[in-house]
Amino acid sequence: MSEDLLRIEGLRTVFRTHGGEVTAVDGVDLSVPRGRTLGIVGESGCGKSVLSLSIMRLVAHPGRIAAGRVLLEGRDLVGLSSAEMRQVRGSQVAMIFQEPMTSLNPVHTVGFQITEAMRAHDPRASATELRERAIEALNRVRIPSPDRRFDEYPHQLSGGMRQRVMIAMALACRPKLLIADEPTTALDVTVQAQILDLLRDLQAETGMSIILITHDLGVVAEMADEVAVMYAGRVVERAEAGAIFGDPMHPYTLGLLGSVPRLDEERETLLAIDGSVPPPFALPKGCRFHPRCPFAAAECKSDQPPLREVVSGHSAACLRAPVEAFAA
Amino acid sequence: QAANPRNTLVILREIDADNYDPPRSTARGAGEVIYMMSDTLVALDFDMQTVRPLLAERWEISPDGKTYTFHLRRDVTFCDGRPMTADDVVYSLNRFIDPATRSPVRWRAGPVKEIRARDQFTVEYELNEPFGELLFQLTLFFASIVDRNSVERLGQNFGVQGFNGTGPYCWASWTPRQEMVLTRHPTYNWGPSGVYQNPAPQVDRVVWRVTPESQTRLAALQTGQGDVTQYIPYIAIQQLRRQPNVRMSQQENYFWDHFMGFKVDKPVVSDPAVRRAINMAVNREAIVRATWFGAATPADAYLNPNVTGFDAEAARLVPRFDQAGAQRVLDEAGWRMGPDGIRVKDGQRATFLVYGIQTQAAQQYLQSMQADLRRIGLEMRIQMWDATVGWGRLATQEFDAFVMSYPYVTATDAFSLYFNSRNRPTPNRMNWNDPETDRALTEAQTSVDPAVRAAAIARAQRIVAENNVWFPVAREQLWVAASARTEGVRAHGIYGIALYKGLDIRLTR
Amino acid sequence: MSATTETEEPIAPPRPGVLARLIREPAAAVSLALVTLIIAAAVFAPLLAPTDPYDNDLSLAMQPPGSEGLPLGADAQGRDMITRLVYGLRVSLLMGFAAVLLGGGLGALLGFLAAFYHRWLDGPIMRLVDILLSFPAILVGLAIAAIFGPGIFSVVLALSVATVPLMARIVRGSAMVVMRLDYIEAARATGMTDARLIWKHLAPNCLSAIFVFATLRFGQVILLGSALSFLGLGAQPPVPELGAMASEGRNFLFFAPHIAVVPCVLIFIVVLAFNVLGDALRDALDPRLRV
Amino acid sequence: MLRHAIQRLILAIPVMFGVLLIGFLLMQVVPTDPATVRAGPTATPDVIAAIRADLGLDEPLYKQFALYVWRLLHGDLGSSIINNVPVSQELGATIGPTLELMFASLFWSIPLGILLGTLAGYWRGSLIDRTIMAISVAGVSVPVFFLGLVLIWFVGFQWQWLPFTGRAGPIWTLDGMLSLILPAVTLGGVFIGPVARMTRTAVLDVLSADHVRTARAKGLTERLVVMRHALRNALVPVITLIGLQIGFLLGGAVVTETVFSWPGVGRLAVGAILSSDFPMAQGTIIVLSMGFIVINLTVDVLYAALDPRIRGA
Amino acid sequence: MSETLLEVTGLAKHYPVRKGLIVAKQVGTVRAVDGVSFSVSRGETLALVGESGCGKSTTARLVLRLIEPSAGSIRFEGVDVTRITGAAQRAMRRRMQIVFQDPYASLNPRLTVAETIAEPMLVHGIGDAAARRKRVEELLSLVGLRAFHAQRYPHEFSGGQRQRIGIARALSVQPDLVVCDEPVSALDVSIQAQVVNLLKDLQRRFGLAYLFIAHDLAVVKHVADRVAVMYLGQIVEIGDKRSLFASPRHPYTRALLSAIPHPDPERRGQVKPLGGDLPSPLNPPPGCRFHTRCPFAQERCRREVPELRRLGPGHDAACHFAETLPPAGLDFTGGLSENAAKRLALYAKARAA
Ligand SMILES: Nc1ncnc2c1ncn2[C@@H]1O[C@H](COP(=O)(O)OP(=O)(O)OP(=O)(O)O)[C@@H](O)[C@H]1O
Ligand SMILES: Nc1ncnc2c1ncn2[C@@H]1O[C@H](COP(=O)(O)OP(=O)(O)OP(=O)(O)O)[C@@H](O)[C@H]1O
Ligand SMILES: [Mg+2]
Ligand SMILES: [Mg+2]
Repeated sequence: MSEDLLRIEGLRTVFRTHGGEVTAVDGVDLSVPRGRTLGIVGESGCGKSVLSLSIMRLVAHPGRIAAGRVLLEGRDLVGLSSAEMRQVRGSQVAMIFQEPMTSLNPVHTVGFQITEAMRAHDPRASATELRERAIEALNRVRIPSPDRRFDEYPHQLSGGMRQRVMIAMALACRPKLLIADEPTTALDVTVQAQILDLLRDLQAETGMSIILITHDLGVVAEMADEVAVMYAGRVVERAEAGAIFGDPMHPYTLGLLGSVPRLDEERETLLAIDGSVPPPFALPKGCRFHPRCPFAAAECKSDQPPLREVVSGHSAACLRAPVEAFAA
Repeated sequence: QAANPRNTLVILREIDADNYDPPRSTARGAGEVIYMMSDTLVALDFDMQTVRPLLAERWEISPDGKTYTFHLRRDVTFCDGRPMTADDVVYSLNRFIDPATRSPVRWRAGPVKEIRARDQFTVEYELNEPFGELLFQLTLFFASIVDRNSVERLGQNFGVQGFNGTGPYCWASWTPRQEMVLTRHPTYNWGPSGVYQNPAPQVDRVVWRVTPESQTRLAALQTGQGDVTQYIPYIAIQQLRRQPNVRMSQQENYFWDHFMGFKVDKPVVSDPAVRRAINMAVNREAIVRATWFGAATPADAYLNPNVTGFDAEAARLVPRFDQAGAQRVLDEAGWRMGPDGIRVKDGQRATFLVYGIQTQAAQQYLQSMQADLRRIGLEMRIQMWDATVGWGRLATQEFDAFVMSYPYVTATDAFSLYFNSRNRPTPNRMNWNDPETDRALTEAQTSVDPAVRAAAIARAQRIVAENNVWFPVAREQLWVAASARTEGVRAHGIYGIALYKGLDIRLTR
Repeated sequence: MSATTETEEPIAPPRPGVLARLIREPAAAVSLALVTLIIAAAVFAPLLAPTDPYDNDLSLAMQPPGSEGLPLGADAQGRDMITRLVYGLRVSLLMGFAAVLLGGGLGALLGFLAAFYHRWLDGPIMRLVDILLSFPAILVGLAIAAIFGPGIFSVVLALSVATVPLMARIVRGSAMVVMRLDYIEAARATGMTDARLIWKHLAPNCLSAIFVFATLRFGQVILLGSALSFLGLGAQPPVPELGAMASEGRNFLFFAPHIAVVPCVLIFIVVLAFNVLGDALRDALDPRLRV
Repeated sequence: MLRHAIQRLILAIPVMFGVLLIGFLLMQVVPTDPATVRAGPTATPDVIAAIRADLGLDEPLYKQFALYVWRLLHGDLGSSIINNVPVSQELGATIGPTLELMFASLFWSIPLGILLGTLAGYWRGSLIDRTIMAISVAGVSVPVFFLGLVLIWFVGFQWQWLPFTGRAGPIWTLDGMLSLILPAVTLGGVFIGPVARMTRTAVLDVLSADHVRTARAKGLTERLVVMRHALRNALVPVITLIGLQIGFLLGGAVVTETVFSWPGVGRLAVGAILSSDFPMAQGTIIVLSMGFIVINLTVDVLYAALDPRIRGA
Repeated sequence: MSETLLEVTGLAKHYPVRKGLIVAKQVGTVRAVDGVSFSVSRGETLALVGESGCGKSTTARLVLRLIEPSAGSIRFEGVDVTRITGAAQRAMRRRMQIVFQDPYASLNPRLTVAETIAEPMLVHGIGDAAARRKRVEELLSLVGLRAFHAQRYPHEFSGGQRQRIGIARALSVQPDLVVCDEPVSALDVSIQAQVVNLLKDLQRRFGLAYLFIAHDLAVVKHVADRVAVMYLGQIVEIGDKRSLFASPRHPYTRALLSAIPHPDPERRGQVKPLGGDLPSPLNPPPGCRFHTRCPFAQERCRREVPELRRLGPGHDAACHFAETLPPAGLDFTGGLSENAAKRLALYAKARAA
């Protein structure tokens, strides 16, 4: 398709802890095309949130970006001054978070928080104008009677409603890229469906790109154009959505697919992955998945597999992909 | 640095009094102010001996010593401007001795038969029997003359919410425990001649400020936040004498003694041997130095040698410091050392409880005594009380010994107060009940012959000293410190009060 | 059957113990050492003190620090300051321990009851706590001294009383959080008695809150006790108690400052040590800060 | 808002009643008989009996309490048994200076404490944080009287900069203001520590909250993030804790008043208790704890003003 | 399979909402659970699904009598457990155990794994110390942990391992019924699969009955025999798994099913959101509680409360128009792509090896 809006190259984010430095995101390369949705899946702790915060340069102390570039339309965000970065946040890249309950400030009205985002990037706008724009934004995210909600506090809204306020706030300045970090994980399926529907409509309306982070393969399949699968801080597989589900390469992706119970299929036992995700301070040498991988061979224990294109447009970080070649 | 306004004299003191009604308060803190707000018939000179005219310009004593006739000044007015007459004097003195007033020191007025006004300016004071002390007693502030109308108007609140006297200064306001403000009595010019150079007050306003912290008081004086104080930490006296910005004044004729009294009918201390041993075991010299830092003399006798009626022979009966001797006395009396270092006799541990009014000096010397007594196997337990509660406590029989300090004028004054059996339980808190002593005291008070009086009081002193009813501690000195801008401050010391009428005090800045 | 096998891997690294986490911070390590030292000094006072705490030598009165044989000088009675300090420490710590133990114990009990029998007891207990809380510690001290007369007993009683509502609040707060956790329900589902439930499941999990508060409170209690002594309501002479010593010494502040300053500094060090330890404990026990 | 305030006020009534009751009972268990204190050292039993009847001490306890509350509601707190001055009069004279002292100490210590705490929380782990925290922990550990004496010694005595004995006048006069400085510095000095520490903890909590991350993601400046989102939210717990710490401040005020001869309620209370002046002691204790309740009430209302979640409920 | 183990009828839990200061007036009632009836047979899994706040956990706690019901009866093997107390209740507790959602909150951090697992036995006086120790070892290996884990503390375990410990604790007293309150919701998919497999395995081996609470219909479809769908404190549909998934009769069940995104991009866009939010249980709508969000709602739904009606063998629903609703239009066909299925088979083979 068209050229990429965002390119991430060799991004590495580390945390200083008492036990030494911990690498949460380790050499991630990704790209997000204009107007499209990149889904990032992976289990808890694999570095999805840290990755998204790194893009926004919001990784809090004691974390820092140790290496890599984050190019937004060719401009490296990592090198920007903090004032320049502030200009980017909210107006070019916006973000919504997993917990709609805590992501809004409980002591300010919803309207104040939305107008605040607008004012930050348009200091000259008048109060009435801001109010109008905020009400319009609330309207856009399909909040009923927005002018009444404008003066309400977050605790007076339901979870789904709050998440919509978050979206309205994020889209207040019409960003080019929206990062949604598990926007529906805390919500019920019915509300999740509403939010996903809304995001899709808004994307069609504004042409923005979306990075959608989730651990739910169903959500990815529903929303993403491209998918990256993360494991222990690294991208292990990357392809168009159809290819990931139709032609999974990496044993971890396979394991995930086998683990989810499906409505469209019945199996006596689920195909689970043995063991669990290694914590970032106890990463195995070689391929990080090898202790849990049924296909692991000797070289997997020593060599870190690079993300390589196995078939065109479909990369996997596995020495033994596709697995049928090695299954004997 | 805020200096006080010109013509306002700030006097610093340690504690406030509970009220300022002359007959109802015995506190030195009350007397300090009452002396400035009112006058007595007669005044006491700085020599502590000579009685001078004040409201009475002269007086006569009948030959039988029973009737005193006072001739009053005619120019005296109260603060509210009303002239003072004999009626006021009679009213005030009768109020003092009236049982309804409940004055704790009523006896100081002597065995009164009648006090009456002969005419507008003459008062007759008639006694049932002679009372050689009377004039001395009438110099004390309890016998101050106050305005009858004010007393009747204010009732219980006289001296609390207001006051009206003939003194050099007048009541302006009182904030209890904080501050008392007096203003100059404009027409006052009847100050006791011969005592003060100037018969009229020199300062416009006097502020009595309560500053309980001793170091604060000291610092306040040195920084000019206060002008005068007699409540100087003892430790500071020597140093202040060398300070150029502070003027020190001492009263040499000052009788204010500290002592410990034993309840002679309580276990342990009822044993004369124990009392004697205590007298021998305590290193008086050392504890007085450590407590008063040279501002007091060790009391090696029951009375000050300079006081009228002092008996040197009795003084020799007070044991000297001799720790080994004290041990011996106790051993001989059958007090054996117990396993915990405390002696025991017939199952009775040698322990006794001492009560005292909380003062820094008492706390200091009691601890020292405690350590000394421990060395000879006596345990002394200390319980200190705040002044307001303490006096009540000291009237009980809960304790075995007590410490106290007191002012006196003569030997007879002091001994009659404490050793008369009629004065049990207070002020004779020792429960000293000896007919021989009583007889000697009566004779000393009532005999018209000075030689007989002297012999009688000497006898009383010897009896008491032989029995070691007290442990005399120290004779305190009186010092007043004044800031550089204050002139004419001279320590007086009547009833322990340094400023007395404060007439000569001037402010230069 | 693969579902019932677990691959060989301890998932969390061996977590450093509370102690290990404590001593990682230099300030905390120092405070822990100091607290240990302070307690040891108090316990072994008779061995450490060069002289008898009640024996005086008036000829040495107010000797300044550094005089011969008196590294910290002597007090107004000529008693060795070091002796007085270690014994004073003993009395002060004992006072603090007694108050924190008594008041804290009762407060903790109230807190547990209020949280556990929330329906019936929470209201009454918390109103009582509110009332108690309305009497600041110094006031309680004043009132109790008025009743029982000044002395250590009064101080301990007052400080205990003043500790009760605070501890009750802390414990209730933390117990309410624990009560909402599933393991309490799980334990209840096994059918155990309330007493066992409180003792085995509720109380141990509130311990860290209790412990942190107790250390912090301990410092405060020492400070309050010394303030009461300063006002003349605390320990009576010649009992050595740090606050009482400072109070006695203040009469000589301009002449022999060490008599007041040295006990004050010791109070300061003790309270500081317990405060820092309490803070460090809080950090070490804070689950959010766990690695 | 107003509703909330009224609710809190109503809730405070039983607490106030409890305080009254305890204040009353406390003085009943005192072993000293007020009548003997008033009667003085030389009283006879019949005098004491008369005084007992006068003071109503022969009535049953509940009647005495009812009478006490009844009189209290009419502004009558009884009179000092030592000098017969109405307690309310003494309280009236001393409450002003105490309020002055408390107000002046809070006036500088709370803003400064909050500022320091915010700085420390924001730069967590830095040298600034460590310095501020060291100072505030030290501040919490200094005995009030020690701080006061040290200030007197240096500022008042050695350098002679400021007066330190008593109150030279009301706060609006220059002399009054000057004489207030040292006591207020002393009392406030020991309060900064707790405020700074509480603020730091609260700010830390809030800074790690999701909504602060949201605020940053909007592109707000750090100043706005800290002021509007961190500090504003942190104030809620800080204010509550400050309310609780007021008791501590009251205690400090008692000591400070003694050290500086400040004519306040605290010193009156100490004096009254030491001298077994029961009505006075009772009055001061009740007034001080009522003050505490009122302050906490204010805090509660403030709390609601700051936190809409509470306002709504 | 047919012997009824647990029978719940008309179970209700109402929480009074009080307002007022001194005298708290009751101003309303939260109808957390409002007349729920179901039964669980020996060895069977009944799943309870529904949106957050619909009363699933409350039902679970009621069944275990951790809270007292406001109305209704709970019969365990025919005995009404709402009436028993004391020893009988303790004995009953042995037969019913619970597994919780949050693996971090459900274990007492101060107890070792061995103590945690042995405690129910201790409380019920089963065996001596040695016997209990042996049993703990057995249980550990049963849930896939090692004997050396016994002396460790919960914080040393991962979420999945903790959930296993919780299961071991529940099994220690050999219960007949285990109430699982969202036992896998907090777990990662890979771990979730492990635990689901373990639960099914244990059921097979010990003939356990589960009351399995979940909100993920896919998981439910995998583990349950029968499914009950809850909405606002009431069961709106209950039935055999196959029949319920094949032909859901209640509009809410349909809405739930159609809101689930499938892990299959081919079928993207089929997700149909249900409008509106769950109403507050404090103020449930009159008539049919679902009418505010129901696309088929009619006047009657606003007035009349629909009863749970038998619509087919073992399949009940509470909708006035259950028979006349248009076809659900749900499409569950598809499954894994060929390539993926092939590789998964390889994966399974390699893993088993
Ligand atoms: N402040 C921190 N200090 C140390 N390590 C951290 C910190 N924040 C995150 N990490 C580490 O970074 C790793 C990635 O965390 P991240 O939050 O990105 O995971 P995630 O994929 O978003 O998981 P989830 O699905 O639970 O949100 C984690 O393993 C975590 O241990
Ligand atoms: N103690 C209580 N007091 C008042 N209301 C309560 C109480 N406990 C639960 N509720 C209410 O009862 C309703 C049902 O709660 P319950 O916990 O059973 O829901 P749930 O279906 O388990 O939800 P989730 O999926 O979020 O766990 C909720 O609306 C809740 O607010
Ligand atoms: Mg995340
Ligand atoms: Mg639940």
